[in-house]
Amino acid sequence: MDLKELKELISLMDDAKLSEIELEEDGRRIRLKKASAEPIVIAPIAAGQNETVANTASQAAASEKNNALHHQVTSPIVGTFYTAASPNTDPYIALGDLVKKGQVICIVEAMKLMNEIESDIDGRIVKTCVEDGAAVEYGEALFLIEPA
Amino acid sequence: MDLKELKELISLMDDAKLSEIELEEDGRRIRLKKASAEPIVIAPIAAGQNETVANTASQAAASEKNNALHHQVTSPIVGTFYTAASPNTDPYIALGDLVKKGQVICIVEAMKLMNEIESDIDGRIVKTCVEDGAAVEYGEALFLIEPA
Amino acid sequence: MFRKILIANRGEIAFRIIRACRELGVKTVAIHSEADADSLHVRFADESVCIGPADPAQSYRNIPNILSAAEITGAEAVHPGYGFLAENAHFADVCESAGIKFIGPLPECISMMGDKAKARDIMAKNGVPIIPGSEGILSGENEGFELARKIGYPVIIKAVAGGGGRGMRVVHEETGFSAAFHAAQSEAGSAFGNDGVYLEKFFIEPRHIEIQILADDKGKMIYFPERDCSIQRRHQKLVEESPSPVVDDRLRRELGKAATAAVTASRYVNAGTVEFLLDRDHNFYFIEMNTRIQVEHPISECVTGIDLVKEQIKIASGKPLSIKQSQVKLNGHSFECRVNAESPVTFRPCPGKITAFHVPGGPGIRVDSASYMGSVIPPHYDSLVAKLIVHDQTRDEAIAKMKGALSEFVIEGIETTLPLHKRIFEDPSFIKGRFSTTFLDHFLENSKT
Amino acid sequence: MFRKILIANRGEIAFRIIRACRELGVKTVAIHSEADADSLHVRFADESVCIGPADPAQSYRNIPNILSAAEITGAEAVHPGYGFLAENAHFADVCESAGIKFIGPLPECISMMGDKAKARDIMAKNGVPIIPGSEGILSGENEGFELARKIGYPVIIKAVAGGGGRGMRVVHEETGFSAAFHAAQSEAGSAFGNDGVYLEKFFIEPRHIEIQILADDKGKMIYFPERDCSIQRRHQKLVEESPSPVVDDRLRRELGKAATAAVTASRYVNAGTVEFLLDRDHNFYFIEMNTRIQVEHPISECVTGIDLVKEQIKIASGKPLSIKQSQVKLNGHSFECRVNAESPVTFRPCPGKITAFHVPGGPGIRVDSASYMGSVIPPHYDSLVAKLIVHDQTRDEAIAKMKGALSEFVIEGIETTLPLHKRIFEDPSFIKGRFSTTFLDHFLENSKT
Repeated sequence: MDLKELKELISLMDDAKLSEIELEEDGRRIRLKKASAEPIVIAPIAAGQNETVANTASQAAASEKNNALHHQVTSPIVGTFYTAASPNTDPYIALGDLVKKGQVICIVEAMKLMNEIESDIDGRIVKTCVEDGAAVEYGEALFLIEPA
Repeated sequence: MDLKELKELISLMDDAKLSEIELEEDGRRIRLKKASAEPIVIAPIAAGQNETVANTASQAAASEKNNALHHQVTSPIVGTFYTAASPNTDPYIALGDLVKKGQVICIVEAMKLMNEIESDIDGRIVKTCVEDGAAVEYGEALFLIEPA
Repeated sequence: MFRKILIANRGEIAFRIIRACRELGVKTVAIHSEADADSLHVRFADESVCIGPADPAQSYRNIPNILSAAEITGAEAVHPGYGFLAENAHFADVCESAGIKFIGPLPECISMMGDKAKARDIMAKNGVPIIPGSEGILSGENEGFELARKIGYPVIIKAVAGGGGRGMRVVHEETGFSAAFHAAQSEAGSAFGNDGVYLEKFFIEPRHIEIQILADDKGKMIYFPERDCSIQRRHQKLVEESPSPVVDDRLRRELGKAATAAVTASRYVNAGTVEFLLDRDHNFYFIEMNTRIQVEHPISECVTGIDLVKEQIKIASGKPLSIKQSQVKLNGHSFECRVNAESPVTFRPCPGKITAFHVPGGPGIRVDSASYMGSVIPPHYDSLVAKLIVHDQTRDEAIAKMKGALSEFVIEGIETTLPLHKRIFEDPSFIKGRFSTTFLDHFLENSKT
Repeated sequence: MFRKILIANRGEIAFRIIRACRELGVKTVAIHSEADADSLHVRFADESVCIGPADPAQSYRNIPNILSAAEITGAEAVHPGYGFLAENAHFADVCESAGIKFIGPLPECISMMGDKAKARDIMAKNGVPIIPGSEGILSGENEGFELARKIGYPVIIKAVAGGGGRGMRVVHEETGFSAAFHAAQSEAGSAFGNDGVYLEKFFIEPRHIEIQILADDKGKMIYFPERDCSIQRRHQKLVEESPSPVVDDRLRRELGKAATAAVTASRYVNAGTVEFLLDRDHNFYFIEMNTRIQVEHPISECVTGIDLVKEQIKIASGKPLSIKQSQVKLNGHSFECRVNAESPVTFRPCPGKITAFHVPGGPGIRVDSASYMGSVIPPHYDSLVAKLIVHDQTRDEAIAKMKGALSEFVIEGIETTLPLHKRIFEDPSFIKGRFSTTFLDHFLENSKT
């Protein structure tokens, strides 16, 4: 390895916004690190397992948050999500519907009580994030709404 | 790796705002690190305490290693350092003396045996790193010699 | 046995309960606030449910959301840990109404013990010694004077509406009584708009001694060797040990008898702790009963080999207590240090990210913690980072072990009480076992100078 | 008691000894190679001396440098740990000559036990059962045939110069003896240039059972409940437990009696282990005696509450053994998993830097390790990263505890045997306690398919 090679690596680092490069030739070890990347992953995270529906849902919800164009309506309580007031009635809303702020858009049942969840924005429903009858956590995304 | 190369590396570090460079020639290992990146702190190191003379000496020795201009004569054994063959004789050498490769420059006593330590280089004694009668570890610097 | 338990808590005690469930083959549901999504109790539970934002009032104390979480996950029982809802009779009550077993005593029992005056009354009626004093407000100086003569000096006069030392006077001799009484009364009047005062025996340098008990719902119970929790600051325990350096076998049996009477009187079920003040003459007096598992429970586990949390779950599931009193043997000596994320000098909480975390190990060392390198101590909850527990044959050996373990413990990124623990375990009076509940205040005062 | 001890070892055992010294108030000197300058045993000793380069022959086995280190630091005794110089009689001898106490048995005793034939001889003369077989080389087929008939089939014929299975034959019935004898003899002749063969009883699926002993220099001794170390691969133990799932109280006493006889016969002093083969009919036979502390000593500590390393130091300092046999009580069940830096499949060592390290905690969990996040497992020494030890009331509870602890243990950056341990603790035969020294080979074979 000569200095020229090293300089090339450094310019590579800058171009690619890397904070770290590690090479090893024979055992073929490479390690690149982005400047923005989270520093040092803490291992115990890899060890536990969480298998709930609720959890998977919340992870999905997290990824939805990246979709910054859409407004998220989240569950203010823990409970069971229903699209309609009862099995015999129509769902409050359908995909593509326009909704008004304050309009009831679903039910979350908790402790035998039906809690009406209202939209907190005017807009168009672009996604239902949870299936009818599924358990929802606090803060879990229920709908995505394209603001009017 | 010579001094010129080292200096170039150092200026390279400054220019490229690197906090770390690690090279290894044969196994070809490289490691570069940007200053901004979080250093991986190894904690337990901070916790222990070592209070020996021997240890302090070795830390001092380590810092001497930075003084790359001078050649280091290190102790090949563990024992007690003496500048002279016996309390009644003159020291083998004095500061500023010119020494030849193979010339006895001190004694390290171990297990009641007096081990003559020879210089492994021609040059001028610029520093005695250990006091007469002090304990020395394996690999501990005894003298710094300016190569002839 | 339950198939699934929801743990209505966070941090080390939630993790402790998960470990116990795992060993009993019981599935676990963790609840967590948004601030605790990366916590170990969440990662090691079989399931988890987010129940609210960081604010504990809206998450770990949010009864509807916690019960909903139990319902949607099908949990059959709830373990409340300590703090939060652990001594909330209403929570225990609605759990039972919802058909979910609350792992603890009955709601009535929690209520009763939560009312300190009522608890004191019941204990007195059942032969448990209580702190001598007036029954409620003193009618006047004379009543106080006579009572003080009866129970013996020193006594303390306290404002019924009081707090923070105002309207409070310690009286050491008869000659001082009158002046102190009127001073307390007028101070209480001006400070709280209520000049009612009452009187209690005052103890100089008492110890805080507590007895852990386990009782099943068939009327069987056992008590454990005492814990000495005198090392505390503003009623926050910092170091606990079992046994106490001043309690002998005879006193231990007497304490056990009193604890048994307290349990019988209150029809107590599950794990609980009866707290006593121990005076310099080794008389003891009931203070209160804690109707939950306690932070310092591991030292009792160490000296007896009994797993209190597993026993709690077994009892709640209806199993009879399988341990006899004769099987509760005191074996060795145990200490616990509560390592908090606090300045060891000002005790200001120091939440933040832990950048290095290395726990001590080897024989007789136990660490209960939900922390890890990279974990965050949030500002919303208590500041406990880890409990360091040691167990050895004798008190001296246990002290040596704790000193070594403290020197091995590395926590970086936040300030902790570790340096204070190290200093306490170097203190000659502490090492000799000569201390009282005033120890830490004096210790901190002295170390300032 | 000694004022200062030099620990002639590295890694977890050096750290273990430092912890014991610290609790006894004894100062410690760590020695280390250049590769181990950042090791925990160096950081937690009171002093440290670098004694050579990474190569163990020039450092941890370098007797002159180690003794010089003891001299310049004024250490009064040397603890050899296990491995390196622990069973080197010459080292023990020169230590004594230099006026430094060797913490272990006398050099003569180490020599005697190091000579397997001599050890076997002494045991036989003192009533310790040995594996039935020929005394040295068989004179011919007839001698072998008669002997095999006497001791009973199956038998094994082995080359005296042998190794690696060559010149070795297992014979299950008389009819096969002649052919096997000649095959072994000719194979031995061509493989080793020496056709001498000997004969021993062959055991199908034996267990490796060992008895820990402690003996002082006044003739007092105690033995411990057995350890079952049958889970091994190529004589490398991977999981150990105490007590054995197949040893009952009667057999335990018999094993203890045999171990006592072995200790008395060899005038053994300090901690040692007598290893036995246990056949399917629960007959046991002396294999060898280990004249040092063993890797698996913690499980004996857990089930008895006795600190073996502290006892070693006390005995070496001339103190009489303070524990009576009646005080050695079996309490609960303990397992140890040796977590090695090895591929859990190929067992290829995997030295390197540990990038994440999080140890399990809670009640009944002990971790002995000198590793930490950022530490390096050097390629020069053994691959032990950590010993994970659990202790609980019953074997089933201890298994549940180990499973939980294994799931909590995080080591990243290097491969370890953790995944293999997890699989062993899920295996139905292992869980039932049905295994022998052949278990792991079968287990690994089966898991390939």
